[in-house]
Amino acid sequence: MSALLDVRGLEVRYGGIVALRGIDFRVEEGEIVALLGANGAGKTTTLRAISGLLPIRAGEIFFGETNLRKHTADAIARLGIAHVPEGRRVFTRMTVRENLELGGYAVSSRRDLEARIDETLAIFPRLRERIAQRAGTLSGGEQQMLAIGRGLVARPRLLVLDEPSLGLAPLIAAQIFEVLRDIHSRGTTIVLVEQNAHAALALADRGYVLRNGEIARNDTAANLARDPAVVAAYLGGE
Amino acid sequence: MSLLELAGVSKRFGALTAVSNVTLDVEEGAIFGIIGPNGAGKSTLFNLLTAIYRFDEGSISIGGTSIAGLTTQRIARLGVARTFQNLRLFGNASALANVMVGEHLLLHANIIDSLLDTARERRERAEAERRARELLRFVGIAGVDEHFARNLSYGTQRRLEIARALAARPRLLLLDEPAAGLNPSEKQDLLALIRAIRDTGATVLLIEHDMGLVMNLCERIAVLDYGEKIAEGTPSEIREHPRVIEAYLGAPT
Amino acid sequence: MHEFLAQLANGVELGAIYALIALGYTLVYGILELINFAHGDVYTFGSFTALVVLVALRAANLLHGAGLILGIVAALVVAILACALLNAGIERLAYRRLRKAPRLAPLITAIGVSFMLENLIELWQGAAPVPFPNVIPNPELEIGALQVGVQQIVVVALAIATMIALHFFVKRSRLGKAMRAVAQDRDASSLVGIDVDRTIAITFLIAGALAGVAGFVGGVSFGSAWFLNGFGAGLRAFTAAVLGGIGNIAGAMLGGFLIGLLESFSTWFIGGQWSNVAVFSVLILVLVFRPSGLLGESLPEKV
Amino acid sequence: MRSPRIAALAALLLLAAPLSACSSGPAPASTTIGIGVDLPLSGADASVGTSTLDGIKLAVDRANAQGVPGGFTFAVQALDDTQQGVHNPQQGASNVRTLIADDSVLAIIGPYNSNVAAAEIPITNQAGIVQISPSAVSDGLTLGKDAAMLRRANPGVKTFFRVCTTDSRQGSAAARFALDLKLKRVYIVDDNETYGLDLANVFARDFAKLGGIVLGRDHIAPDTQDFKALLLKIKGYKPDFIFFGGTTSTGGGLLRRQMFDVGMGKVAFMGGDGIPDIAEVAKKRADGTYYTVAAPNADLLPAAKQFVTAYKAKFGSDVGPYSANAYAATQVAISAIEQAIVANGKKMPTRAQVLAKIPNSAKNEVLTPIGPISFDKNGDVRKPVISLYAIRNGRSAFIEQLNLSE
Amino acid sequence: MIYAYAFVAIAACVAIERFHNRKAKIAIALALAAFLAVGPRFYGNEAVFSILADAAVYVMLALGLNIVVGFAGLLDLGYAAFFAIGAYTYGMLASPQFGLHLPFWALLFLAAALAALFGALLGAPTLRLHGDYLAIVTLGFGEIVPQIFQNLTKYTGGPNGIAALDVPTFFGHSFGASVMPYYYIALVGIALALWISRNLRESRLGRSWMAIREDELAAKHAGIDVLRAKLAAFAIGASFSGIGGVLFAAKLALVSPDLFGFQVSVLIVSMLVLGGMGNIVGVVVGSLLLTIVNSALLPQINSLVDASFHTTLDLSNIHFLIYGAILVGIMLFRPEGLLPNRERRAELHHAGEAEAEA
Repeated sequence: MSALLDVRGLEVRYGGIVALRGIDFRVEEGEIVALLGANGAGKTTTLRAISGLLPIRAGEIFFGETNLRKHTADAIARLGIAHVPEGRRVFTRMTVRENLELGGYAVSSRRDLEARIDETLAIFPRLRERIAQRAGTLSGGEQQMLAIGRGLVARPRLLVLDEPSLGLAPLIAAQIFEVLRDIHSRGTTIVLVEQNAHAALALADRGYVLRNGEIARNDTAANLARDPAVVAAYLGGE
Repeated sequence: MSLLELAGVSKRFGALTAVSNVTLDVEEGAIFGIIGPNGAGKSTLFNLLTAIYRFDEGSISIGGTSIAGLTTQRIARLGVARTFQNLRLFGNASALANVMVGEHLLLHANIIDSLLDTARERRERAEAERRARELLRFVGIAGVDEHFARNLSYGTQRRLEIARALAARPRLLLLDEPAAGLNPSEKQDLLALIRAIRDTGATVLLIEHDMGLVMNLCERIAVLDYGEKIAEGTPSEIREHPRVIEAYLGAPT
Repeated sequence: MHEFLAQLANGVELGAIYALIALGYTLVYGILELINFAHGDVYTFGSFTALVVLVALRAANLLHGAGLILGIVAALVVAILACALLNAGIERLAYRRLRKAPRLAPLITAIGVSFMLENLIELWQGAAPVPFPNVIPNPELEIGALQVGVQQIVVVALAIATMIALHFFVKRSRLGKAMRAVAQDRDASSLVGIDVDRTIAITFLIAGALAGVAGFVGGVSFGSAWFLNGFGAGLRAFTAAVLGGIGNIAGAMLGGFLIGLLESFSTWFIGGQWSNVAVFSVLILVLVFRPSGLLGESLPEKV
Repeated sequence: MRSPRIAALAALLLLAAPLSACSSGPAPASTTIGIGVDLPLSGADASVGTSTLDGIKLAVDRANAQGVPGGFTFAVQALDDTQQGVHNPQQGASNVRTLIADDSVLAIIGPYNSNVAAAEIPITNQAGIVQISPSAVSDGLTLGKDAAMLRRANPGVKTFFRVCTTDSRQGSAAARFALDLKLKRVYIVDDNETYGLDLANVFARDFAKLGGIVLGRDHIAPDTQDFKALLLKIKGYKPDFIFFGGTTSTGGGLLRRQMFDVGMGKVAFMGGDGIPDIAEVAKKRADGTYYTVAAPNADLLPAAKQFVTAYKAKFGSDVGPYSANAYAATQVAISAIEQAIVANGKKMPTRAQVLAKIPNSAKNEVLTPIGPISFDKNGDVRKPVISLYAIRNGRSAFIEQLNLSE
Repeated sequence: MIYAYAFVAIAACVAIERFHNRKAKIAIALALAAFLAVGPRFYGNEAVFSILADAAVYVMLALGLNIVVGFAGLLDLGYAAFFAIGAYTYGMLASPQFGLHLPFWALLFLAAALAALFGALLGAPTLRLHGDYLAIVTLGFGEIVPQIFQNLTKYTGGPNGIAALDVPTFFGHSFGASVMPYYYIALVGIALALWISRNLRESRLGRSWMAIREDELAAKHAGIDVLRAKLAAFAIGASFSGIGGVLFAAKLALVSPDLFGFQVSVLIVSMLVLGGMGNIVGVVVGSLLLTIVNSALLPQINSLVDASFHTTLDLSNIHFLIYGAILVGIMLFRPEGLLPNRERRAELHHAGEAEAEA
């Protein structure tokens, strides 16, 4: 079985500082994979390198058969990776509809685009109520829904999420995770960076733990959630 | 005796109430923690304390002085220093220079001194530099003095920011998620550092997500949710508090 | 009253030209945060291309009857295309490499490009002002107390039509949305599949096209083209863009018309030599009280 | 970090080294006499500057072709006094110093602008080198206390001459011409620059003195293209004509052109010797323009016709507004140098010897395309003649001329 | 000749920048100072030292603007206004214009004070503006000031300006018509300006500016009175320009409004950016280089090229093209300037990688 995403020896630097020192990981078609780790461990850097926002110093990233190294961020997006960045990064001065339309930027047929937007709005009924509002006026949770929805309009093969529950009230965060489960059940593969390790491991099939730019652990979600060291470091409590 | 008193403080952004009717007393010499979910209004509260935002209702006083209408730099003069959730160092300047900026209020050289490099300017500069090096040692990053702040590792930057805040010899130190992104051993060092800071006489108010650190360090903790204070007490009280578990800590797995 | 209306009409005409140029500044600023000092010279280039086409057509004796309309359209189209390509070329050669350079580097480059363009236009068309053919017949029409020339109506109509077209393009079209998206958040834009480089290039194309329209209507309105025209017009137009709130399309239009009216009325009331002083004094006053311009949004700093 | 810095150093070297080598290299052959020129050759004034320079080149070429006593040849050394595109007194002063530092330069033609001249006169005065301006018209350069102040380094010596007339002569003549033409009510506009403002001032004063009615005055701001606001205002005064102080490129051309846009096409337009080329900008709309020139009727002067023909043949373009003046100024300088060579036994003369040969009376007048030239004690043209021209059917037509007494 | 002097000066500056040994730096600086002071006895003429004196004035201006833009990070596009204020101070108070003949030396101080005052007056209401908005306000101010001088004909001589300004005296000795006194004064001026620039950079005020430039909010939290520090930068920067203006006016013995237009402000900003903003030595190199290009190379380019290559090529009509190409070329290949300061170099190094994981 070939991996949907195959990262080999990925190295990224900021100026003189090594942010990622040779990361290997794989995501199989249909999986949900969680990346865990402290702030600054390299999770976001990994996601940004995958989606082409950061130059790769060494290593390869394969998306199916395609080597992403030669592609720019927009081309990677068009290949079918939707990256929902940290902090949502919705286009605050545009309406919800416009944001969703931009999510389907690569879709040329107007009817197809409308169908996709409808489909996304079905997943997020809240967004339908706010369709003509400017994204900047939405609450944090609604913005997160919009950010994910914007990614979904592209009908990605791989959905990459960076801290989807960040700054959300627990109830809303739970809703988001519910939606992710739903999206996954419709066949989308997901890579997830999440501070709320409880929720992330509850959702994921497998998990990687990053520390100082390296993969420290790699196991099934269930095993990780049971591991006392992981619990101590990332799941809180004494 | 209370160093910091908040009474019925509210802050609204348009329709959103970010801080709602918060009352808080922080004793002189305490280490006081504020926790709560992201977006609960913790950072907004800090921003009200340093006049980045103006509060809409209530009153805030520091050492008995009301800060209503004061500017950020006036509040700094009252002895308030802070760090930021997303580090705000002077990236293109040496670590030493960063700390020396922190000493701004301790120095008296005026424009003329600065223009002409007078004896006072030189004396103060030498003194400031000495103190700055000392502080870098105090926070545990001696030896990085000449490095540019932006080139330092994340943990070092966190400490450098604390050193800069300490340089003003604050009575009240506000730390916004100081442990964010630190590994467990760095967190242990941080814990010791914050205690050492308190032992110099400063009062510490911190926002933190890391429960281990907060529970170990703080004498009292306030919990915010949706801008409201839902609980306040000792660490053990907070740990047991049903609303806190519901809103923030979550049911134990 | 009579003169008031006449001055008003003139101010609107002048403002329409400034607004068109201001839009180019504001589009580019919106997307790159770059004050494109060369933009005024692209406007000049537009005037000259239109002029050259008209002169050639007149020499070939093609400018009468239906040929006149076609000739005017041809001159306009050529000016638009030429300016669009020129502006995009400038971006490609002079600005793209500097996307990540210190902030002032592209500004100085823009100034350098402006000098080069002025000199190249001078080499092409000479250092003396060149008369712009009077192609549009200009009988005066009386509308109530208002006397306006046909030419004036054409200039204002063309400018406003262009602005409306731009408005719909930016608001509705796919590319327009991409432009707005890139202006707001380059990374997020590339994450939804927008080619940022291409979108920036297209923004320069459009800004250039607007300068082309401005060059044409400016030539018609002022009756001549001169290689240094871009400096003064560019300065006023840029002021207009800032006055309206830089990066804001409606603001640029509003600012343009305000500057035009201000120039017209300050000439009337306090004398032509004070018009620049008036324009810039108003600018300073407005910014002191509305630091983000008339329609600009001030976003609170995120801590 | 090392290599880019070295690269920068190398770049500087490359820029500086060859130039420093050549500029300090051997002086040109001693048989060459330099005619120094200081004019605005780039930027806003480039069009007048270059056509003025062409007049100088033509005169020098002709002198060389005719043969110079002592086997010398003349060479033009032209320096540009613009900085960042604007004529600049500081640059002018600097250029004049550079020219003076070159011993082979025996005379300087220029500058174009009066404020540049004000910065240069003290320097040429001190150096004792002949300087002839084709176009600097401000009164204070040669007349009165102001001029004396400019010559304070060397009060006894007058080195500055000009073949153009002064603002005051031209302005008063224009006032008289206007009344001759039965134009009584004037609105005066100027470009708010040295030449234009002074001309407008004198015109306003003398026109009122002679009984004309000055309805109002206005100045225009630099970089202005729209004059309709101003013209709409003027229209309300119903003037017989507009008098413009300035040049075609500082607004004269556009002002005239845009008069038609506001329905003032029938109103006359008048100016000084800054606008003879107005038809090039205003085209047919230039008709109805009157302008003055400080020279006798060119149609009656064979030298003028010859000059125009030769100029067109050499440069393939129309004569610029000050080309003839520049030609005349150069002729005068060359004539003085040639006389000095002869007086010096066909050897290279000194600058003082050249200065002594500058024509100062009817006896040693130099015949030029703008009439016979000799200078009075101030350095202004003796026997000035001011002619009035009108534009008709896009062409200049002589109307009348005024012989001003000394 | 002029190029020889400029070359030596620039080479010395580059050397100072490259050596890390403090003593070596000082030695080179002293050697350069000695060379510039004694050089005129052996080599050069009035024309050369006139241009060098002008260049020195521009170096002073650039050092002043460097305080505003390089140190405090405030983009000022109307700096020439203060230059004009300084020059007109001399023009109006030491000339026949009002019959006032105040001494040159006193006016140096008065002009510095007046320029500083106007700097503060402009700054007070506008320094709250951020980034390019401030740039445009200063640009507007830079447009207004010379036009006011041009329009107030009664007091300023209008477009003609004021000519025949007083010749300064030094203990009763008139400067006469020579440019040498100005050359030496300008050298001393540069030395002072360099000294003050260095003092400021190292001082409490200098650190405040650094903090404001890097992160205004964090600076406020350190107790820095941001508005006051910015006003100080504006005022001090302007006062350099005021002094430069007096020197300029006295040497030229003339002031006129066309000497102080927008193009001059742009020129000085270009000097900074080209040389390497914030870096004192870089600023000196940038301003020397551009002055030489503008005052010597371009005006004389025809005679130079003709003399060296024996052609009669006419290059005067492509001055702007050459000048523009120089600006664009340097920026494309060294966007951080010829001699960037440490900070700037670091910034460039990190450009595009700024968002390190938070």
